[in-house]
Amino acid sequence: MQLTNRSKVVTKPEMTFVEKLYLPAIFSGLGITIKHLFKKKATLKYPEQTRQFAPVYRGMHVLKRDEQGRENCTACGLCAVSCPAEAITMDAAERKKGEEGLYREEKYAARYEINMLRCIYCGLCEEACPKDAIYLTDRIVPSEYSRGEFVFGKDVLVEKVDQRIDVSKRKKTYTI
Amino acid sequence: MENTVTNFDHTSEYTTLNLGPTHPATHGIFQNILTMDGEIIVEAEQTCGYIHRAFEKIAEHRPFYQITPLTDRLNYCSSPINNMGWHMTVEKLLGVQTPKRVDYMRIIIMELARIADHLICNSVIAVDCGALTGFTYVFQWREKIYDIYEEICGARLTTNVGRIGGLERDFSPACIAKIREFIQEYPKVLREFTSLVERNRIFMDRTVGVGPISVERALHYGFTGPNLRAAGLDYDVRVMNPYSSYQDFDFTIPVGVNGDTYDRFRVRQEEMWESLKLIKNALENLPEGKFFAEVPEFYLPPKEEVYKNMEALIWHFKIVMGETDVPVGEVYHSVEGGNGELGFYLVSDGGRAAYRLHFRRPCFIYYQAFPEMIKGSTLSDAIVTMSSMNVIAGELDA
Amino acid sequence: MSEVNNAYLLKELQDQFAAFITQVDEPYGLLTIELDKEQILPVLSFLVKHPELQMQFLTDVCGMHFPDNKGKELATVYHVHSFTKNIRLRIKCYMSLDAPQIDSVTSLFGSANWQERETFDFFGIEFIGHPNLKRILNVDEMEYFPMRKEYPLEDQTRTDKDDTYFGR
Amino acid sequence: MSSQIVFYMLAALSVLSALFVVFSKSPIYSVLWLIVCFFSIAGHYVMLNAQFLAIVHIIVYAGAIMVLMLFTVMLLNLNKETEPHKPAMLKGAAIVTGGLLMLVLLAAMRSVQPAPYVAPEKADVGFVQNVGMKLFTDFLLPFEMTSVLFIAAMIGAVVLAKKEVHE
Amino acid sequence: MSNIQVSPPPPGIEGSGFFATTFEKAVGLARANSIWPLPFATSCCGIEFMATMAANYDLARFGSERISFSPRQADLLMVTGTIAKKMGPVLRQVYLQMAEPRWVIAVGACASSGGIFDTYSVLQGIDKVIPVDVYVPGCPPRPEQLIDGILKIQELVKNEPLKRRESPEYKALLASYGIE
Amino acid sequence: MSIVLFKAILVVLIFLISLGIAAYSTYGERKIAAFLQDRIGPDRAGPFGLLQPIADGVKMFLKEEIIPTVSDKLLFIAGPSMFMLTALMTSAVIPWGLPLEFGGTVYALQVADINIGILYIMGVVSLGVYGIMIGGWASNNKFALLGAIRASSQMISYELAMGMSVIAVLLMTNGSLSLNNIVQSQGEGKLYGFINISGMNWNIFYQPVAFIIFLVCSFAETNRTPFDLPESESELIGGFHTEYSSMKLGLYLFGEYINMFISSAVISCLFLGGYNFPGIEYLGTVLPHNIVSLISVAALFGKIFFFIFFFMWVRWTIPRFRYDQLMRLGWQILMPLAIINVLITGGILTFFGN
Amino acid sequence: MNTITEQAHPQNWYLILSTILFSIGVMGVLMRRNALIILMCVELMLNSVNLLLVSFSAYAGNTEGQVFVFFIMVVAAAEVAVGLALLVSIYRNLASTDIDVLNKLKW
Repeated sequence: MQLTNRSKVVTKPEMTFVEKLYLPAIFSGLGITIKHLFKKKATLKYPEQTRQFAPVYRGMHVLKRDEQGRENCTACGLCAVSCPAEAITMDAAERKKGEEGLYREEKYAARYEINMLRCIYCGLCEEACPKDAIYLTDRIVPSEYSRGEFVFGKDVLVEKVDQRIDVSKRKKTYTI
Repeated sequence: MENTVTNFDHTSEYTTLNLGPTHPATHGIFQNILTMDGEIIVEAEQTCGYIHRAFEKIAEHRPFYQITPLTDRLNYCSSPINNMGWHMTVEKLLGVQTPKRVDYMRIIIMELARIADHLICNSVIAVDCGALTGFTYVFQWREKIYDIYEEICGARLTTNVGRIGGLERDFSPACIAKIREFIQEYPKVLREFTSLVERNRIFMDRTVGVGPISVERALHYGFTGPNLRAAGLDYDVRVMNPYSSYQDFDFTIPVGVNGDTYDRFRVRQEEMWESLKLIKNALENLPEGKFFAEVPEFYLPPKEEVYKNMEALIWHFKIVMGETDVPVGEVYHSVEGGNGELGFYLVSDGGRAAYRLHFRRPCFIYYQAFPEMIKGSTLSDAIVTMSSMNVIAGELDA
Repeated sequence: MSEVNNAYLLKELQDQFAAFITQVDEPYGLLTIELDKEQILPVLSFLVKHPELQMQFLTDVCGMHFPDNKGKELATVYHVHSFTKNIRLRIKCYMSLDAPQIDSVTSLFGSANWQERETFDFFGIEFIGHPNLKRILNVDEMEYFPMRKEYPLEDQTRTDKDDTYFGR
Repeated sequence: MSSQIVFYMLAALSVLSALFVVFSKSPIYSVLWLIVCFFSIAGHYVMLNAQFLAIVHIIVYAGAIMVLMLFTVMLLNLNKETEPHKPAMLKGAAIVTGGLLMLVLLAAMRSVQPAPYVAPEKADVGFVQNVGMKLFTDFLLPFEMTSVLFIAAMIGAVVLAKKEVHE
Repeated sequence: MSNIQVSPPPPGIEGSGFFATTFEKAVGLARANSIWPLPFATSCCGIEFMATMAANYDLARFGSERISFSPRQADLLMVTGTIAKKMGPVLRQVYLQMAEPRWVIAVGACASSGGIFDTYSVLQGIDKVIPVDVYVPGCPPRPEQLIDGILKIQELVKNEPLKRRESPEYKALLASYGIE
Repeated sequence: MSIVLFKAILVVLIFLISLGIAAYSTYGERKIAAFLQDRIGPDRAGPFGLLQPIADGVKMFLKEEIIPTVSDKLLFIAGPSMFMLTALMTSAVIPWGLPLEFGGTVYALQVADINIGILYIMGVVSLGVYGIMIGGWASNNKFALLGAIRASSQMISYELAMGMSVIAVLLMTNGSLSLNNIVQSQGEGKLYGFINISGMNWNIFYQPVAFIIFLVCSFAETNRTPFDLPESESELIGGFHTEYSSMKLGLYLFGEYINMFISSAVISCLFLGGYNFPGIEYLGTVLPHNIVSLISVAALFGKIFFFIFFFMWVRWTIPRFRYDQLMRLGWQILMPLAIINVLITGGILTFFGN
Repeated sequence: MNTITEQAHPQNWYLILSTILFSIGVMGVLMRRNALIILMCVELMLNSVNLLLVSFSAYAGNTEGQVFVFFIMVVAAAEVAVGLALLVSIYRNLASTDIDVLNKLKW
């Protein structure tokens, strides 16, 4: 049965006499493998060498601060809503007087936790964030011995004032 | 492997062998209970559901855009195809027309995924035949595909690439360079892999005539994709019901004759070449334009707009919260997945989540034919047949 | 010979089974009919044997649950496809929750076997004449049909999640 | 003197292992004990200057025949549980009969005066060359006959073991 | 055995964890460099495990390329992928069949916590049925993360006292999972 | 130094060398596999991963021994022991080099120069299957049993072709079954009667077919790819050693490498002139005898290492056979080929003389 | 090994040993019901005869005895092959190797 005129039979199960002899194919195979013996190895010696990830790589999250070092997050909860794994939990709090240097908006996340074991690093929270606050980075989340250590709080997630994480390359460009 | 105690039924000379759920050849988890007469399989019965994750139930509770990560995990060897299939289903429901550029980019991504999928399948056939080295050669190039994905979307395997209405970002120059490098270099590797196994008599003896299925039986069992084409029927969703501008491209559909393992292997090999051609064509003819369709109800506005523009912010909130209006209706859309016709049957009641979403998983449907295909052959044949059918547990159980 | 399209298909079906087709629709170009559930086997075998249509490929079988649709709570949806004419048809058969029974189509399509088992597993729709109707994806001991709308999605045994934060 | 000790040890081993063959509960142990017994007999052969025969004995018996036996035991999965047993009375009777036979034979042997030891003409009686020479000159016809026997046995075995196709 | 009297250790520093003797260190080092994994590959993470085995990341460097599918021979159970409730007992069975000392690594979100699949059919973390030594996050984790996990396990193996597997704490841990 | 003491030292030395080579073959296997596959292989245990075998050994020794409750305990332990025993026994008749000479006494570098050396090897090899069969059966596991059955039938079948191919070689060497004689005869005379390179009169030049058959059969006898059906990972998990853990598994794995070592040695002795190397006579005239002996030992080991490498090289290149194809190859191709080879060799020797 | 030693013990010893082995074989044949073990006992009996023949050959200083052993081995091998084939086919039909089950000529 033929449905289109674009089909082409590609299989040829009959063997020629030479192919039936086993040895030619075996020797050509041996030739290929021995060539690889002398080739440069493809292996990355991981813990010693590391690899540049793509700038858009979706690794561990970061909660950004703005230029003045204030937290961007306003605890709107969009990231938590958009998370298919329901890994983000947060408690919002009103910014008090005198905290303007800490939080950019009037509301902020008093508690912001991501369960890194639940997280599937899909990047939807990053997309959902209307406040330029949460980004995934090209850092990888280290493995741990116990399950409890994977609930990352603000102490880990919020970037340090003196150790900014550059996410400029992940920002989308909408060149039209 | 479970501790299988030899208990012979003395009334018959058959033994029962549990292949799986964690047998090395099952590549994923499903079980085959084989009734064997020595090395010959007399009867086989499969059990699946060992990684049933209730996709369809989850889909009823999540907004549309959150289904994409789920589809990643269907056939995880070629997740982008699933992603795209899902996006196109929703676009069909919404009546969105995507720009050509999106279509072409999607084709590039999907065909890369097809190569990755077939590559795993074929190298695993070789591994199950005992030739392990070819696997490592081609896997280096699968790694390159991963690199390309990483450049496109930021993940390697479970890509979550694309959005409803387009792609989430444009191809970066680095990405295009990587694709070009791939097109350039990959043929060499594929040729090397081919010459390592394809015409080797040991390999051919292991695969020719093994696990054959006729077109009639294949159709009866709902085969699609490379496995059906290996049986000789040139059914390809890309040609029959073109989606994503596949009609713009000319490519041949490789078909087999006997539907045996060797034919499946060959068809997949050739499809990789065709995919390569498609990628090349699509990349050369990549039109200029936007990488998303004009659907403010579904495609997130640019971030800069959101920060500044109130209207964009409202749309943004609505989309993320899943509060935009969705037409009521039902739609079936299928794409040519790595293993065959991957269908999405979506019933929408206008709510934020699908009322019902059913995945037509090709693996799940054609794996039923396995007992018939291996009856009377040896254990080794069964294993090679299984890997050549490319049963992906994630897709099997959903 | 008229061109094979949805209209032709519908006409052919109406000629034979007009009394049993309760509703006809064409969402997104795919002819959809609602069929009396008793007639599923005759209709499908008619389609398979039809010389012109040759709808020999059963694409998909799935179940559906409409808890508010009294008397027609459950549905089985069939997608059939004719490769030669490249035309698809969707058939829906509704049934009540009290008697969720429908004829099995395994005699026509081998591919229906597992799909019907899956539907049984998810919705509890019993397929009469199915060779081996038992649960396929879930554990055999499961006592309910998880895809019905009244059952929750979430696992209740998890420890690292607090539902109060996810008010869904 | 040392050769006597060796003889005693080998003899004890062969008798004991032979007894184990008969009295083992599980067939697989019987097979293994028989292999031990064959090894001890091969040891006797070596002591009797028949090295070639000893090694052939090992190759043929231990290497082929007993592997076949073991193979059958495994294939049929004969083990302790499936081992049929005769009633104790019959067993006793068998032991008595065997014992009596042994007594009679031993009594008969006692009076036998074997020919005195003759030193062989050549020192290497048991070596390949001599056995081969004998085999291919004086015993050529019987030797060829054995090959016919072998063929017959092979064909017979294949025919017997081949499964009838039940139609 | 002999008439050598074993003098009691000085008070306060007895117990597992202390007294990692040189011998123990050597053994730990040897074990750490010869971890044979049993890839309990169920889904996506399994593919990433394959990638880790393949040329680009080469798990062999850590002495772990001899993957042994027989649980008897494996040292490390790598649960890579979703474990459904149907699979739970099988996983447990495999764990029981492994010979001591054995380690378990839960690779990826699904194995560690159920991940995205908070559903009726998925086990919410394999630590519900077997004890887990190392969790590797990610869905699926990249090979780098997998190797990190293996390195973590190696660290654990290196510092494990020989007696740990006979200690009451360990027995109690197993007992809490209803093993033995 | 008495001969007995020397022999004792030699035996111990050979055992140690066998074990050492087997241990480092595992390392070699992993490294070679890695290199053939564009990988690096073990490199973190010691410099270049050289301590890898030691790490494996220590780990295995200290791993828990599991004897399945349903298995036959005695046989379960006997299996690997027998496998190891038979693997080590073969080395007794291999001439490792030219004899050494100390103070006028000649010390042959061979444990026992028995006049039926080849037959001895065949005999011991044929016993090798017991270890696998018993182990596989005692495990009481279906995969193990299948592996054991495959192993036994495969080894019996290939022994025949192997023996037949050896016969052709034996015809070449005036019918002596002593390995020492066979090796010596390859060091004398001219190649094809006219090429005069001392120590190059190797059997491989006269018996290429027998060489290939023997090589293939030794692959089968050592259960290496493409004949590794008894333990094929993708089909039988571990085959006959599926249920084994700790050092009992170690014995099986070790035994396999020792088998490989020994069969490489046998191949070298039978076909590649053993310890002979080109120019051996010339070196004998310029260097002290004992030095030449040591060089000859090195030559033999060089050949052995090449074959071990070859074994590994093939393993990482070729797919494996199916059970019935393996049987067909053994009985329908190799067997007739070997017989025809014997007939042709015999005919040539009869009609054209030596 | 190349030196032949004067046989240190009289040939009677071999006679007695062979007799004992033979009797054990007979006993086994009579005692056991498993056809396979009976076959093995027959092998044992054949081997006791072999031993005797070799000893005669050694003590008489000629090779004929060994040649006969050779023939006996051939016969034994043939016997085992056919015997086991029979056994397997019997087992297939009766699922037993008990000779008492074989008391009927047809099944």
